[in-house]
Amino acid sequence: MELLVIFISALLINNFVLHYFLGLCPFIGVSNRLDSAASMGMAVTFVMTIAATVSWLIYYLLLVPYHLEFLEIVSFILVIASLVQLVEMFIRKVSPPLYQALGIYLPLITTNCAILGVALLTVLKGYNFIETLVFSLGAGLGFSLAIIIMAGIREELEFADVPESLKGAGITMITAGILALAFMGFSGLIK
Amino acid sequence: MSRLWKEFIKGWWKENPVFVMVLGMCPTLAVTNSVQNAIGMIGAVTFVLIGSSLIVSLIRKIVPNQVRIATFIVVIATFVTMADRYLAAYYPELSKALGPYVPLIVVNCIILGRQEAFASKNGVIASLLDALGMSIGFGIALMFMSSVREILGSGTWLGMKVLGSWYIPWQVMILPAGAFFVYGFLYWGFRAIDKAFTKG
Amino acid sequence: MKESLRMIIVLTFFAALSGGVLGWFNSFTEKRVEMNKLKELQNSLKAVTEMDPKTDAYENIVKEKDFEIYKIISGTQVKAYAIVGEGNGYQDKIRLIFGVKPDFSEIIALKVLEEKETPGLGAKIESPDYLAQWKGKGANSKLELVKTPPKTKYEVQAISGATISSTTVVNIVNKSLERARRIIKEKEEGK
Amino acid sequence: MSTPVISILIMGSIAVVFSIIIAIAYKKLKVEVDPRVEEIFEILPGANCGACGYPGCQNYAEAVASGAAPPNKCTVGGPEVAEKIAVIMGVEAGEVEKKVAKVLCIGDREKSVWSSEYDGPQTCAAAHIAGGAGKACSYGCLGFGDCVEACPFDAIHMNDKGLPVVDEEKCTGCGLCAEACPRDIIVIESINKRTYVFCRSHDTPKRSREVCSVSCIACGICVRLSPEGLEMQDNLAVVIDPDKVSDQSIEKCPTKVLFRI
Repeated sequence: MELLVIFISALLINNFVLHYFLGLCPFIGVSNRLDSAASMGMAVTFVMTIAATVSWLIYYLLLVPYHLEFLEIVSFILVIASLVQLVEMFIRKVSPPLYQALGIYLPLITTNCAILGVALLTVLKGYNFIETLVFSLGAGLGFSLAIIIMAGIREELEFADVPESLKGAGITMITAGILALAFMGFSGLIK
Repeated sequence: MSRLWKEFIKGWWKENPVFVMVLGMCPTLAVTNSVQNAIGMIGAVTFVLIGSSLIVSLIRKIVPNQVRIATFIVVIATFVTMADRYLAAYYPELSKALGPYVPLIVVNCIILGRQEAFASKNGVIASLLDALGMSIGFGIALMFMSSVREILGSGTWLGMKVLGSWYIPWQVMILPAGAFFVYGFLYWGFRAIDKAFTKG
Repeated sequence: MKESLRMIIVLTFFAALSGGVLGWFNSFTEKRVEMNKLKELQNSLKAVTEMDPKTDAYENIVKEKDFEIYKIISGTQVKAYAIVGEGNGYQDKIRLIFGVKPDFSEIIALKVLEEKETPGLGAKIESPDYLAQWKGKGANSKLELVKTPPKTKYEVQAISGATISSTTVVNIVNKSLERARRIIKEKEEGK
Repeated sequence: MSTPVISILIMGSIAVVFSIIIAIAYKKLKVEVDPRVEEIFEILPGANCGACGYPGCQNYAEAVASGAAPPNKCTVGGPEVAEKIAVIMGVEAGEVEKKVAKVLCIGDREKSVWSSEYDGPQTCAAAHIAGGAGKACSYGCLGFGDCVEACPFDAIHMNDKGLPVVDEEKCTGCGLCAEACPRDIIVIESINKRTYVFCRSHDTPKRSREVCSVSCIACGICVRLSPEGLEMQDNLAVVIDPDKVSDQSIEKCPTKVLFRI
């Protein structure tokens, strides 16, 4: 039950993009085409889950025993940066089709704040290992959901008569605001 | 001299990191619900940007290419941790309000972007001026965002009442959705003014 | 080979340097951080149990992620218990602390430690008006949520427009009180 | 041990472990990247237009290096690039025919019939969704110039009668304009193919006659006169083999939409 609450909360109520504002750079950058948005969402979910679980292990197995909690930022980011590079090499070797689909997005992910954000939040919220796994999966899927919805809207928005200066990030953000309002309707679900 | 001056002021408007380059969105939106939070964030970002620009421009020649990003990010993370610890020790309230967004300065694209694009290619003085200019640009944008949001959302500015008791706070403005709206409209205004100027 | 070696050495050097700098830096700030934490706890205890930090001592009896009990001792006498509990609100977790008289007859006061409810609605659980009604509520039986001004000391008035947040607060208090009563009773019998 | 010392050790060891793993992975997992990929990529124009059938120049370079693609697929770069790639690959460059865009509609403002007013968003895509921009023909050019916008090479422009005109000198045949056109009136064909039916209407003969004075009304005369050069496809005559289209066919076309340029 508790796990379901964590999952729903990360997916809908406290959606990473629309509530925590994490991962906005790719959210704006890769949301103009539906298919690339879907690939980006998949890549982020994948890396997020791995990064969060590995960070959890580092934090509780290495840092806590020696009271080095203050090293969390440095060690997490080091782990994430290395991990993304490893994953990229690994996928490239093992599954070229998957690399074709996700690979070009992977370098973008290192600096995606959603990844580091999920690792830091699991520590802040004091989740255990299983909870961390569920939370990061929910957060990743939440990111995918938001970016895919956004891409769907933006594809239609192309035909709208938007004022010249508002085009691009401006109209995307206002649309995201409306989306955030809509997502507020999910509040109370975890009750 | 004029070149250095140019590096310094370009971040204020022409290459404003927030409204022109659309970088560092997370803190711009997340911590601008009050002016106080915004000031805390500006301080932290300025410190990290200047500190890491200094170090990166010093070490740029000895770092091999494959681990360039990893090394830079470690340098940045070190400064971020220092800022984070400092806030936790001396401004616990602020540190709590900013939550995970201080650690997240590490992946703020403004910082890594500046190191990659500028500090790793330029000398110490130019890098410092660039960092300072970018911080000011970031600061301008954050002050705009947070002022609008706090005044409309709570009727106060930096905690001081500016709108009388007749004003019913427009609470959406301090909610996440409000951040998106305010950014969208400020972006619109910024671009429209910029256009008018370039034409004139 | 030479290249990879150089890569390893540079990265390790900077990581270790960063560890050293941060360890050194942390030794300055750590004490302040600890002190802040302590002060915060003391302030909370003071607010909910009327503890006088100069003369009274406190002891932590139970410490779990979502549940804590503190015993406030004045001289040799137990002056009050302070209980920390949490539950899912409308948007995210609500965490609160409240003090009860040692015989569990009444609640002394209640304070919200963490909430992210909707400003203007659910967030009113932090307003002095709402918190004031908690003073003197019965602690020896289940509390009930009502929509009209309370008639007995076992009734708590909900905030209009924020039923979920109000319900959560009452539920947390009920749940934690029940547990605390049981634990304290066991402890006393154990003696 | 003091905290700083442990910090140094921990951070150092994390870094050592990960950098060694990466260094090993770098060796073990290294996908033999053909040095030729780099070389080919350098030569390609880098427009990432996708005309070659690959998502971008990088992908095409990889495909060529692995032998999966012939060196002459880059229409943007033309024979020059194909030649250079072929030198790298050590094979003869195939004959690259320059391809260009052709606009298959001549129903300009004067020749087509207008049935309504339109003042929605001024793009072809939007007008197409709304059912047209007032032009009665539901197959013809909408005239808002989405193709002009799409062209990265400044090779297509609207003329004063509201039809796009291709500058064959500048056109690289990348096909972005054809993709942008919601009505599919632009085709990418060899520059040497000069004979077309300049209409894409599949309307019934009666309807075609009503909405435009220069449409294919599917009378079938041209097909009958040169059965090997043309074919009737769903109320529209289409040139199959330009060499087998007789002069007679062109002369006899009642609406004059079949001609040579």
